[in-house]
Amino acid sequence: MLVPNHSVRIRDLTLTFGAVTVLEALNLDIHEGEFLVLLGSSGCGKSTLLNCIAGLLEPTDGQIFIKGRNVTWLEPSERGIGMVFQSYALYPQMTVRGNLSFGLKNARMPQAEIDARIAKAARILQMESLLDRKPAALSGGQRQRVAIGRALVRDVDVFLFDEPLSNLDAKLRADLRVEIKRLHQNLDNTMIYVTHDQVEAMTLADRIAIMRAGKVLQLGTPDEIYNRPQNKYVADFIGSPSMNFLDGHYERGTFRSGDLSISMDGYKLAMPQIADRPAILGIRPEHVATGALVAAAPIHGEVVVDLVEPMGSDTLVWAQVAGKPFRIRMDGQARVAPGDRIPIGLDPAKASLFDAKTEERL
Amino acid sequence: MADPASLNTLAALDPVHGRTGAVGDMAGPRGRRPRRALSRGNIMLYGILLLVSVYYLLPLWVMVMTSLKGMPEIRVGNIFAPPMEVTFQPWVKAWAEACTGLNCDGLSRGFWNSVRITVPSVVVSIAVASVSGYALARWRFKGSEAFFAILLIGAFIPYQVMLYPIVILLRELGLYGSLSGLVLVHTIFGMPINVLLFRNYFAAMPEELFKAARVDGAGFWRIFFQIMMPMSLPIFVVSMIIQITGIWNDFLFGVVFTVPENYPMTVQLNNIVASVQGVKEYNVNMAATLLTGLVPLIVYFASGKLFVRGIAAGAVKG
Amino acid sequence: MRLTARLMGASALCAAMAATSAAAVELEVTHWWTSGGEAAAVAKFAEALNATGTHTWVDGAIAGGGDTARPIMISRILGGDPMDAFQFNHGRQAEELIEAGLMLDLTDVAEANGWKDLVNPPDLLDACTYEGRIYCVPVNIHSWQWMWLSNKAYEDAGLPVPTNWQEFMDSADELQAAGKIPLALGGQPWQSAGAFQVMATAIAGTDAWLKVFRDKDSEAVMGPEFTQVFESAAQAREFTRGSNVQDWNQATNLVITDAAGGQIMGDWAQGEFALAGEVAGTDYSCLPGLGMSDVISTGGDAFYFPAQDDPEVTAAQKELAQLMISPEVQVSFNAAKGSLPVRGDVNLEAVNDCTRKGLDILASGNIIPATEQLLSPDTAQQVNDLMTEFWASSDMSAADAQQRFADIIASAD
Amino acid sequence: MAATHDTSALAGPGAAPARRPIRLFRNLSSKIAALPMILVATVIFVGCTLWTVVHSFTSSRLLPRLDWAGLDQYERLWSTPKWYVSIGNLAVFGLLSMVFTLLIGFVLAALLDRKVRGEDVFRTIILYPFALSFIVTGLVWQWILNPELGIQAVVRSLGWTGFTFDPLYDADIVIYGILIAALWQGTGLIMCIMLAGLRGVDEEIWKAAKVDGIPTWKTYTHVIIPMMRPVFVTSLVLIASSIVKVYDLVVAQTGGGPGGASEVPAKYVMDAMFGAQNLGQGFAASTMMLLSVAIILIPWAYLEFGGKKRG
Repeated sequence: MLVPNHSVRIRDLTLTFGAVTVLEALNLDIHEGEFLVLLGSSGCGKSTLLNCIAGLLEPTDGQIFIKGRNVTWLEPSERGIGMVFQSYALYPQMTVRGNLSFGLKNARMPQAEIDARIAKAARILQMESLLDRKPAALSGGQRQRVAIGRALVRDVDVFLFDEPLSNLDAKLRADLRVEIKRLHQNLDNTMIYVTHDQVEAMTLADRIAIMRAGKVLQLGTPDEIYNRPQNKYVADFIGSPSMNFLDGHYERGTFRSGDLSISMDGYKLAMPQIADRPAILGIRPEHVATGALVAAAPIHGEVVVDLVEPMGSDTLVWAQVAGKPFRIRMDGQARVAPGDRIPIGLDPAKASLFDAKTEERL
Repeated sequence: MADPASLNTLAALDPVHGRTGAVGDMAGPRGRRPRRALSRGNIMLYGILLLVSVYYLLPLWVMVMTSLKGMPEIRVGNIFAPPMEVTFQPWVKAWAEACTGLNCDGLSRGFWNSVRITVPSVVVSIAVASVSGYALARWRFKGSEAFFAILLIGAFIPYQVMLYPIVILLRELGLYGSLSGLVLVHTIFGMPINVLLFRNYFAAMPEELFKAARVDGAGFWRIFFQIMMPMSLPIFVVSMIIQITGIWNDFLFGVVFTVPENYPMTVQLNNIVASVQGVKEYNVNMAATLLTGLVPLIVYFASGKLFVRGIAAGAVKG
Repeated sequence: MRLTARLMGASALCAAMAATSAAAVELEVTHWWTSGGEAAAVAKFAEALNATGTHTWVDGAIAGGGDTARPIMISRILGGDPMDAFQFNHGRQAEELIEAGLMLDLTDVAEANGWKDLVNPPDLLDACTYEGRIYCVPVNIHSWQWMWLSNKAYEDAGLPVPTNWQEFMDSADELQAAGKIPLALGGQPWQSAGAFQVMATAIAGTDAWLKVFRDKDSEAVMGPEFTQVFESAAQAREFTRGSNVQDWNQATNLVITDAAGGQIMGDWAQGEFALAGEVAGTDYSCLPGLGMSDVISTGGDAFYFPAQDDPEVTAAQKELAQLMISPEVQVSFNAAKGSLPVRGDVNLEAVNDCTRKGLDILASGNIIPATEQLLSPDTAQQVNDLMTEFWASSDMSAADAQQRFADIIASAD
Repeated sequence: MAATHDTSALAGPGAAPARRPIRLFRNLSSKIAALPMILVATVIFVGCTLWTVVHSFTSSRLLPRLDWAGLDQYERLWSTPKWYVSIGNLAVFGLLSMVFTLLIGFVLAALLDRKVRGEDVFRTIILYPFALSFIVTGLVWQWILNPELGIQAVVRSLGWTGFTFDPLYDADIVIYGILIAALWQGTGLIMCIMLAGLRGVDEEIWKAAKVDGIPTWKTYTHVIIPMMRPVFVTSLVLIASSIVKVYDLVVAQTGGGPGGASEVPAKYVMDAMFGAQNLGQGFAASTMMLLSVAIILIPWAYLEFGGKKRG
């Protein structure tokens, strides 16, 4: 019972170094043609997972399947994967052409075929003129393009990216990000992309796997991750500025924090029936209605502005709610000053409610 | 080369730089500013370096000067004075005439033997050490580090202690008395330091490069030969220098593991230097010493900056 | 040749070479005789062997003395690729090699040529004999009990040349005042130990000496005779100050160049005098037994022949052994070496003053064994260590040294 | 996403190994390549060491033999004055040579790192003695320090007749005479390593220190040296291994004299093995040397290589 629409399957993958567990019984299914981003802060195991998929690290336990084939103990080159590294990892003593052909030569491909593939990759990546240069003579962006080309020529099933844009400056990063996205659209290969940058994750991914301490906390589309974070960590991790959290209590459809009380009508509970319990309410700064939109929101209130951070496209306003800092994202043109009292509106449907103890979504 | 008089111009030419100057200069304002041509710090700096150079050059000076003097002048004159009458006779004698026992053909008979011993020993020992260092740095397996630790501790064993067991071992292997046996011995004793250097060097090379090559389907050997080696010239130079020096200067193994017609140059050197025929012929001794040291010295001078670069990568990171 | 042949890895070639050389064998001989007189002496052996027309002498000289050469010899033998002959002090050093069956049995050569009858004194051959078989050929007799004096040095100081140890000590102060080093002594440990035991034979007498060195009687060490030896040595060591040399022949050279008054050294020192063109009696004087007792020890050098597989090599080895002890070679070799021949039947008309004195004492039978026949190398080394420390520094008192010497003798094996 | 844990079914027929390969054959090329090193480490270093230790309990004389003698050799060793002199000398020589080699090596490197004109020349001058053997080094310095030929004679001939400098013939200071030669030969390499280490220090560190107004020397002692820990470790290993083995230099320079005042353990071992023909004694002495090296090194090696297992 081969499952053709699954490109990469990871089963109970565990990796330990001595007493340290880096990956813990991890399961993950990646669809054919999917762009999956592994997102997490450093040390969460995302690069380790990628290295395991690539075959550069040997798991302590568990198995990996690519296109239905158990590749757990195969050499990297036998897995049908291509990989792009943060530091480009171009062979300094070889020309661009040499870099591109190295893997093909190792696979004993006929020279004519190699030439054809290089020509094709060079065309796709618009680097025909660079083929006879050494990496030292290339700019950072060009180098990364060569690195992608190296995966491209091998005509692989799965592309692996290990923080490929981290070494580039902001402008170049944005350009190359678009290029990678376009590449994916054109090629339709499965791509697994490791990053700690949530913008890259949100913009590129079909689905995002948020990792922490060797586990996948949530796997979902960017929309799901953003709107329905499975737990407080994911909620906090995604979004900038990050989500506001209010500590309080959930009692029969109402969230209470101090003298604040918010009716949760319209909030879709993860489980139909839950008992009263301590809870945390999360509200994204951009989901707080201000100005003309307040009227449309189910819940209304008023806050005093502490601090204003104008950012051009929008304005971040700091206030206090239930005795804690509370961020509100307003329109860039909004004119507020510290001390102003402004009306706000909340929509429980856009909020997130977490169990205070488990920090899981309620 | 840098005599005090020229320091003035040298210092003026020196580009202004954040890291130059003595303690007093540190309080100065940031950024570029003209530097005093002959600062107190510079005089001290070059003064110390010149003094140090004297200490290091003194023995060489003594060796060269003495080797150019005749014995009568050595007996009366002081050893630091240049020769009043330059003679190359001691060099000729050391190279072609000095006797050891019955053989009066000086160092010349040992020179080619030394070459024949040194070349394969250096090649084999570096080949083995580089591959081992590469395996230790990039392809660790269970216990590999333990073996390496043992190897390092082995560097502390005086090798004369291991002479007899190794002799017995080589006898059992049937290699005793052959050139391959001697090469093997040099490979063994060159291993700790060279494996350490290569291991550190390869470990300091970018790991992603290695990973990329693996994804590209290159295995252990292909990565070594096509990716690692072309990038490792400095460390190969360092290792080569250390091995050439050690093997060229070796006396004990050269004499224990060969027969007289294949004795290396150091055996003749020992015989010239240690066998005193009444009066010690210091001039011949010094000429012989210099002649024997010439090969490693030339390798040093020729390798120049590569040595520091190689050391930088081989010894500093780890 | 051997090495290169192996390099090619062609055993066939080896065989071919052996075949063409037929009876002609290259004999590799290792020794540490590299100083002037010694090298000249070795050359006599080589010439004699090469003169046979069939065999060739391959010289394996290793300078630096026995300590440098010995590990090389033992390694070669242990490694199964021994040289064909090597120099060793006979006596107790080689016993183990014989026991292990690594040495060639020379008994048949010795019997065929009547070594037993011609080697004089006979204990030289005894030292080569192990369980009734003969394993080495003694080549010379060396005696330690000599003092060499520079006539010119004493002349320079306006002093008469001493005729015995007592006179030497009495005039040493004046000699020193004249800017000479009274007693030349090199820094190598065995020289200090040798000088001491020579003084012991002269001052303590043969009986006390034998009690200590032969019978290992530590009480004799503490006796009055040896107390006197130690006290005299303590005085003598002050007269060695200024002889900043290491090697024995450098110390001898101080006497030859008249920078030093005298040196206690074995008769091999005479080879250096001869090489420098000095004449016994006119340029230098010699005092056997330090002029106090006419006793000399009969140590010497011997050659051993490691057992080889090739019968042709074995034959050549035996030929060389017989050659070394043949009358002509004995004369020429010992003349160059400054030592005495091991056979009593050779004509020694041409010898000089000092050698004549030695021969006379030898003929009178007034001889003692050499220390290396009595002490194991291990004990000898301990004595060397003690003596070098004692002679080098005024810090160690005669009594302390005597006590430590007694301890060493008590534990000697 | 219903995870079917039926993994074996996922692997198609004829697909690559579903079973974990045998442990021994994984990473096989590496193991084969490392085989010479493994053999050297085990057979030569461990094997020969064991051989030595075993024979130290025998009364082997000229040839290694298994005549058991219990602890005799050790009792003898520890009642021999020369052994005490030897280890005392090694302690003094070792400590001084370690301190001075590091100090001189570092200071010279720091001086050369100050953008010195002609750095190549100075560096070559300081490094070249490393190309010469200890025997040559000992010989030359024996000569320069010889009171009749060398420095003392020259200074005296200049009129300072009372000048005395004869370290090789004065038992109290002879070890310093050897130190002078050892430093001459060995500091060059350490200087090079230190220089390489200094070159590895980020320029920004210097800028930061300068901005903070930290004096140069303080930047070295408080910032740079702590950053160069690996450099110092490598240097220490190199220096220490040559100190323990010091033998040729002493033989060439003093032969252990005057009066055995410059004896060192390695020479004690050689003298016992080849001079006294008492192999057992030599092996006992070298076992003691190995033991002390092991006591110092094994904890270090454990910390250095045992702790971090990340591959």
